[in-house]
Amino acid sequence: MSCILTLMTFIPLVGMITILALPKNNDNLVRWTASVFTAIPLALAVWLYMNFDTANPGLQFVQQVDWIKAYNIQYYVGIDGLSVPMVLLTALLSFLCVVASWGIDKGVKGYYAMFLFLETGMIGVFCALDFFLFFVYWEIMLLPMYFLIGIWGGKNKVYAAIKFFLYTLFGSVLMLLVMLAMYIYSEPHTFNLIELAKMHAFVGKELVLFGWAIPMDKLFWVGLFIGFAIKVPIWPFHTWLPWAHVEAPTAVSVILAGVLLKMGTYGILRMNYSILPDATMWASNFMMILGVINVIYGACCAMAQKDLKKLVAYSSVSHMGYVIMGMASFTTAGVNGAVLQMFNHGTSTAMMFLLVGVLYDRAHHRWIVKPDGSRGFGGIASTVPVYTGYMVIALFASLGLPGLSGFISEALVFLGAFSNPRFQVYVVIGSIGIVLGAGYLLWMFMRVFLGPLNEEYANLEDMTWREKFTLIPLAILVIVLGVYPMPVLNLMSSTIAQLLTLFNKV
Amino acid sequence: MDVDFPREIHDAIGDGAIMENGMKLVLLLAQVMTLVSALVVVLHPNILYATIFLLFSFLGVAVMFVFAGADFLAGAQVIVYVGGVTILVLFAIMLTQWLYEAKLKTTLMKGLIPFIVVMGALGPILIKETLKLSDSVSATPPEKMGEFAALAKTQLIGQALLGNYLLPFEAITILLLGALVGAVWLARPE
Amino acid sequence: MNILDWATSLQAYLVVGTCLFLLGVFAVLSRRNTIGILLGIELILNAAGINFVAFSKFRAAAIDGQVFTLFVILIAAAEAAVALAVILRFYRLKETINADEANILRN
Amino acid sequence: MGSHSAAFAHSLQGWTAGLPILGATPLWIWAFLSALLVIFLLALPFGGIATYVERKVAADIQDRIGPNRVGPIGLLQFFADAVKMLAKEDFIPRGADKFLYNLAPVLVVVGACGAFAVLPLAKALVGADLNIGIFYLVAVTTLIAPGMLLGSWGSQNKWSLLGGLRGAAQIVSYEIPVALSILPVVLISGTLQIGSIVEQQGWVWQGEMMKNYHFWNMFHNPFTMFSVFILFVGGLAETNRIPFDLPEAESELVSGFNTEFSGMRFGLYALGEFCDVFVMSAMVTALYLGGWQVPFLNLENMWVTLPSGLIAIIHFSMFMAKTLFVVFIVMWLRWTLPRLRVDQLMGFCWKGLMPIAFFNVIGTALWMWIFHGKSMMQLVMGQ
Amino acid sequence: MAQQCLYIVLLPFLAFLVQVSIGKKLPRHGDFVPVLAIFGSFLLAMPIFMELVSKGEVHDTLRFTWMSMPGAEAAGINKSFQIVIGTLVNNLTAIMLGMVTLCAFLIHLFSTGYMHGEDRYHLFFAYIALFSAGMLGLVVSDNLFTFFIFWEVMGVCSYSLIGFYYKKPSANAASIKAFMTTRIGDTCFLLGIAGLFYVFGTTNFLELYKLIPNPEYHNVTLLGMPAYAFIGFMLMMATIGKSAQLPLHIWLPDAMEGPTPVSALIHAATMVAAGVFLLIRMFPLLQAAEVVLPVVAYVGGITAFFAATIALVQVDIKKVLAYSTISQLGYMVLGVGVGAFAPGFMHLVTHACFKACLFLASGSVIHSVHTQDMREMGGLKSKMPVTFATMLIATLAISGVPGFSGFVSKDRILGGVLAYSMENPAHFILPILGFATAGLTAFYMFRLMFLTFFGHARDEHKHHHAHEQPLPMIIPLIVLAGLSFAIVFAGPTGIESIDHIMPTKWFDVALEGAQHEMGIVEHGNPEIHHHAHEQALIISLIVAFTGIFLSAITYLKRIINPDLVKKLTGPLHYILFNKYFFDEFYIGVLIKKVFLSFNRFLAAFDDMVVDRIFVDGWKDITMAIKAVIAKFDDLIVDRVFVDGPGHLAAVGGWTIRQLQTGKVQQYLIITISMLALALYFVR
Repeated sequence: MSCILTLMTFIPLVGMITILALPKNNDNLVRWTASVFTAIPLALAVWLYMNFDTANPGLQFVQQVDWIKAYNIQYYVGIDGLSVPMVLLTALLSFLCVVASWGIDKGVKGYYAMFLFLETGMIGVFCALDFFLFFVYWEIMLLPMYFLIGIWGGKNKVYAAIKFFLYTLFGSVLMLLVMLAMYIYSEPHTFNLIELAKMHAFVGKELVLFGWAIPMDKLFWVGLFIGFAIKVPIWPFHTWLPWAHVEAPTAVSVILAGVLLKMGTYGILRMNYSILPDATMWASNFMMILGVINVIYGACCAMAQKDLKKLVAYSSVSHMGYVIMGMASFTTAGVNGAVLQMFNHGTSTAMMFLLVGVLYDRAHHRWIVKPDGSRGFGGIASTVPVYTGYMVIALFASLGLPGLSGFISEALVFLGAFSNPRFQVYVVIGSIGIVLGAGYLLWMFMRVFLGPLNEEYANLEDMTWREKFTLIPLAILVIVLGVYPMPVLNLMSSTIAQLLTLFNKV
Repeated sequence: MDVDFPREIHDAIGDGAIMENGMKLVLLLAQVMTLVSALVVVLHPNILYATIFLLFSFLGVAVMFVFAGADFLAGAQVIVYVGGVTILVLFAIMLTQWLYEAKLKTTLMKGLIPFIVVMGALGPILIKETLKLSDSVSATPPEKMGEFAALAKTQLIGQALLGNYLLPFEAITILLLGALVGAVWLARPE
Repeated sequence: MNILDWATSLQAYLVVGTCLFLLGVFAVLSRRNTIGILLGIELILNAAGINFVAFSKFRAAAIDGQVFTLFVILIAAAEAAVALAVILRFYRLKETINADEANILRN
Repeated sequence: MGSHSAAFAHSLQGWTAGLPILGATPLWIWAFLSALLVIFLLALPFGGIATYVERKVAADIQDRIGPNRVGPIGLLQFFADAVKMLAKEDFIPRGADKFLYNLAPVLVVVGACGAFAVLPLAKALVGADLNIGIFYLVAVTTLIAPGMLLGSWGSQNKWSLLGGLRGAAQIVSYEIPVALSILPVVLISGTLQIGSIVEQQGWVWQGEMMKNYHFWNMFHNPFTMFSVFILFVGGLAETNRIPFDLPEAESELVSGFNTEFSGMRFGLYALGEFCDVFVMSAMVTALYLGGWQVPFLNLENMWVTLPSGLIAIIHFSMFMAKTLFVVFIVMWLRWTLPRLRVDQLMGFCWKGLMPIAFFNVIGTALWMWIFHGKSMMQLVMGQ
Repeated sequence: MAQQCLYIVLLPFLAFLVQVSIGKKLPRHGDFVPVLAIFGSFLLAMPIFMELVSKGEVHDTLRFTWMSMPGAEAAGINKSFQIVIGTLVNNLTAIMLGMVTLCAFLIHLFSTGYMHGEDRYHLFFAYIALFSAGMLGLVVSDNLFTFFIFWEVMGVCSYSLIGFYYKKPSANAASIKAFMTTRIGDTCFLLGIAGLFYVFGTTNFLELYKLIPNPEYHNVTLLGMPAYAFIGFMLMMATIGKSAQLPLHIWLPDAMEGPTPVSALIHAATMVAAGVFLLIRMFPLLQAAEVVLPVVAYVGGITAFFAATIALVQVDIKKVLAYSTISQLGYMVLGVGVGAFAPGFMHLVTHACFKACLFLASGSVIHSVHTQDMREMGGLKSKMPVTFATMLIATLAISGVPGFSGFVSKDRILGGVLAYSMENPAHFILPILGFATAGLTAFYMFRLMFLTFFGHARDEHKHHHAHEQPLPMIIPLIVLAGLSFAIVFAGPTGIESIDHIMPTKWFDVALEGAQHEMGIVEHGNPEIHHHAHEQALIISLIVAFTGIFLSAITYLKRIINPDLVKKLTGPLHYILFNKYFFDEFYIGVLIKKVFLSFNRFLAAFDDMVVDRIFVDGWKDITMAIKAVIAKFDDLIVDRVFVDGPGHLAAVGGWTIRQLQTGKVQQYLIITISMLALALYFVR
């Protein structure tokens, strides 16, 4: 079943076409169809998980077909330990988001079609091993996202969508340039990421630009890094994120935070780390500093937010900082922690966004403190106990409470980064983020859920079964991985060990 | 599939032998009908009649096609022209009173200059050229014509359309679609 | 050569085609009614078709001529539809179908 | 194949070969004669008898007796009608366009009767088994549309004109689903020649021939099962039969396009219409219901050798039985269904039949591709 | 035994799961489930404890790999990384297990009475069950990583229980304050663990005990300082956070917003003591680090003294107890800091018992009179005799009256401190702080007793309704009061039946064993030690009785008018009453003025500068360039270069235009004439 990745990638596309062919007015049919077509990749993902050989650090389920032979472009897909957690996460979140979007009743067909298209792009990005193919999927993803935010978003949706689109496109352009340059300067010309990684073709060469001779690998590294940094987002390229998250509909926020952000870090690991290890080593201090800035800056900004969703958005910025820190540490625990954090942040932040969405569906606003200074909610823990229960799980997972998944990855990141003598100072500074993280989340929790009941929300409806259905799997994952993270760690550790050998030679 | 049209016709053509006189008569009559009807089309002041005679002219051409071994074309000619174009024109005329009543007769002056141009200049030259051409063309050997006649034309046309002529064929389909959509859009009510 | 034999010859086809063409041209030039012009154009297209078919049989003994005639027929159909739509439009604009009135492009 | 093309004309020539004068008569005259024969022996009586049968069927359905005065059980009624028509005054309304008024019925009859030339009445009884048979059939029946249109215009009557316009529009529109439901058959048999299409619908128990024969096209694959109904419904509309009889619509348009016609011209119209019904039914029969094929029997390949004349007669009766059954359904429907509105009619054609017909074409093509052209029957029999 | 520990931890945890999921539907809202579970834990813990008491030593471990990541061992920094976790049963564990399970069980029992009829009754039990699981897990952990995990679990339970009355804004503020403050310590703890991983590659206690003396590790540096010192300070910070030491003590008084059993269990007996327990577990490292211990000692000493001064003037009965807790914890830290880790640990255990008793008794009072303000109590002695008696015993214990447990442990700590300062005279301030605190403790504790139980009723209405509590609340009081006697911990009683169960000085024996296991070497001169202990005994007795005496003449006999004292020491009282303005400084200045303003500034910076200027600014620049180019395009490229030739053509065109009649047929005629002409010539 070597075509499983292709299947997973394109079944949602088939779903999209099917949905477009469905009759216009039967919204429920569209919803069910979309669920089915996201459930299939999920089932395949489970199969994938079962059959993934954790001991093998190399690529698995590889499929390699010539695509455009003249330029040596291949349809080359496969997964290793870096990508398999992401593929699983994508399949899971896509399915849950389809269910979570049940309440959307404006342009249902278009919405789901776009959504499925998005899933194709996402899974494709994680599976692609040809730079060209990767880039194609990367751009494919952009378009449905643009429409999903721009059409089904909130008040400032158009601004947010355009901002997201242009910003990301800017990154893509850099990536494209680097891609082409890599193709040109590799011998033989290739887009194949694995081949490029084996070649070490760019070390010691120089590229003359405007009369300056610039070390080629460092130039490429910076170009790629900015491209991915925008997606992560790494400070100071993060400002699209609050806008996009706040304006996007719930499910899209989930995907945005749960999957799209990870593409940036995944890309850095897949491209910068594998292909340009020397330049990565050269830039590691810089990355670490950015990571620390992300952690603290994001947390501080989150503390000042009055909009619940914006708070969660900035918390994503902060949490992605841990990923960068872990990656930059070059230690077993650090990089494992970073990839695990990618997965765990995907689940916990998805829960947060889903929960915020649930609240927004009921109350039609998300203010912690209303712009006029009055409190937005308050004391709703007594009216919606079940909801509060889920929120507590998500919240504590997010702030890194031991026993829930967020802790494991954060702790691994810190342990790992601290074991590298170069970065100990940064770790100490970065650890402030742990305190701040608890601060803004608990403060939010206090203002929204606790205290005297705001009578306006005395009759808030508690969770429906559909909403519970979307949250229960995530909650289970969060708890199980908090107690015993090996099921996910196992997947990646051998691949990461192999990746790290690159840096020991330096 | 070795047959084409009534055995007698391609027997005659296929063998290269003399065609039965009766059949030749039919062909001649068709040619005459074509031309006479065309003359009416050109000259009849009533546009409705002109259209009807156009129909006969088309039928005459169809018969000529049959005799030239193009039976599929003859069918297409009838379907498209008789069943399509003529009906379309008739519809246009009948549905819109003004078209019928607009009896814009060709005045003498209006007709004179074209007459001079066509009959005086273009006509003689073309006829002369045609005659010269038809003499100069070395006709295909009859046996080859026979072979050709014996071929299954429909199949050949089909193969040609999906083979050598695929691009023009597709172009035509797009043109047709475009033309029809355009026509509908043009003729839409205000 | 008697007239019946002549009727089956290439020349007969070509002459009929030419005459049809000339008649069509004459209709196009002299008709004031735009529908009349349309009819003339159909005659011209038919004339072309006859020539194609004739050469297909007598000169080439190949199918290509017929294929082209098929194309001609199809284009004629499209042309008729568009032309009639244009005439309708023209009438709405000018309240007449006199071809001479279609002179917005003058000077 | 094809050895039987124009077999009838050939056999006529053969039979008369020894006779003076007749023996020297060229083949084309025989062909012409045979065509005339078909028309006069088949079309005219059919037209006449059909009127009678229709009235009888109507009466049965409405629980009445129907024609019963002329001849036994009114059997000679159609003769009386014919006589009445012929004897009637040749009347042309004032203000009518004489040329068109005369031309129109002729076009209709030519269109309807011209189609008889290619109907495969039996294996050895075909007017002209053209290799573009079906195409010819479609082409020649289009003549009916201008006929109706011109007749209605010529009679200078607004009801007639309305009827004629409706009729023409209807025929032109429904021609498309009809043509599209002919296509599956063409796809299956790979020829336009009606003779070979019918030939292929035969049944052979065993032997090498088996793979060329796949029983009735109607049962060839699931799509053709729909196709045959589309062809039938489209044909119904093309022949202006109820529930698609809008051009005549007594209650709205008096009698539609033929209001102003009487006497023999009306007779021609009526004849044309009945012939058209017959042609349509014959088309359904030939294309989908196996034509003259006897189900599950191959008369030419049996344990006893039947005389060719007998085979021809059996084939002919088989064909007629099937065709007339279809005709009967047409009549039956007439007294069962109400008439459609114009917009419903057009909507049904363009939004209902067309997409299904397209679907059938594509479906059949896929079937042919996937199952290598085998019919369901062949698949079931494991051939 | 080590396996037994798993069940000890799991039982309350299962009770938590049961309570959270179906607790509400069970009879009595399921309160019996946690009570029985913790009782089960207690029963399981007892054999371990008894084995320690009888044999003087227990030792057992159970280990399994939790996380493992194969490393790229090619070189340098990338070691394989694995976290091995497990349980460790040694002397300290056994004592803690006995203490914790007993306290927890008693407090669970007490709660069934105290919390009866409260909203979210089942959740309360869920939380304290989870808490018990956390505390027990912490106790049995054999490594710092799981130690930290359970440490945090307790933190979150503490958070939930402080904010149990979540509709009260003050409770919420207190809970978040508690969590955040301890979180600061926790973060340092995590860094300390990270440091341990870096230096030793393990956090297993037993392995650490073996590795720490290895000189190879002494030279490792972290952030420019010796690694041991860094780790030691980080762990000290953890203790400061968790055990509410200066300057992170502010959360503990506020934590009294929670229900009183919670205060007893979490904020007096167990959780806050976990910080000290951490120091004791990691004592070898602290000792090896050298610079850390004095700092620890000063932190403890100062905390003890300052908290005691604050407790002098508080009027809220629970606040007094809270500050007393801080103060006593300060004692323990002080003890550890001066190297007297065994007395420190002993004080931990004794304190747990009598402070739990005090809290429960105060809870009983509060439950009875529905107020926490001591000014509204008084004269409850007769109304609540059992409560009074048990609380008196506990008060005597905390005040350091001989014969009670507090005396033994406190005296030993003070002895250790005195010895320490004798050896290092520079630290003379430490014993002064210690003895002063002892006196203050006696004073304010008896002040509490006098105000609450003696004198006349200051609020008749409340006094009238006061009554003795039901049995489930009384039994724990009695048991805990019983444990407040010195004989339990120290020494021959002379009664054979008891001595049979508890051999002489079982505690000291156990601690010696622990000391040996940790590889702690006794520094200093035993002569001085012995001498110091004698002196300390006398001084502490004097200060304790002085405190009690002063308290009695002030609050019982009213010979000294407390109001007069208050007036006389106006500013001092003001400062003390407002707790040295720590809260005001932290919340009002640091958090609200500095930190939140900084956050707002940063958010505004993010929005206005990073987003508006650096990102959206590109839009403006683009727009400006666009405008210029558009003008250029319009005026020059279009007008001159494009339209110019156009105008030329227009002039020419106008002339030719005259030929145009607009009649298509005329054009055609011309065309065809030309065609004919062409044909004529071409031919």
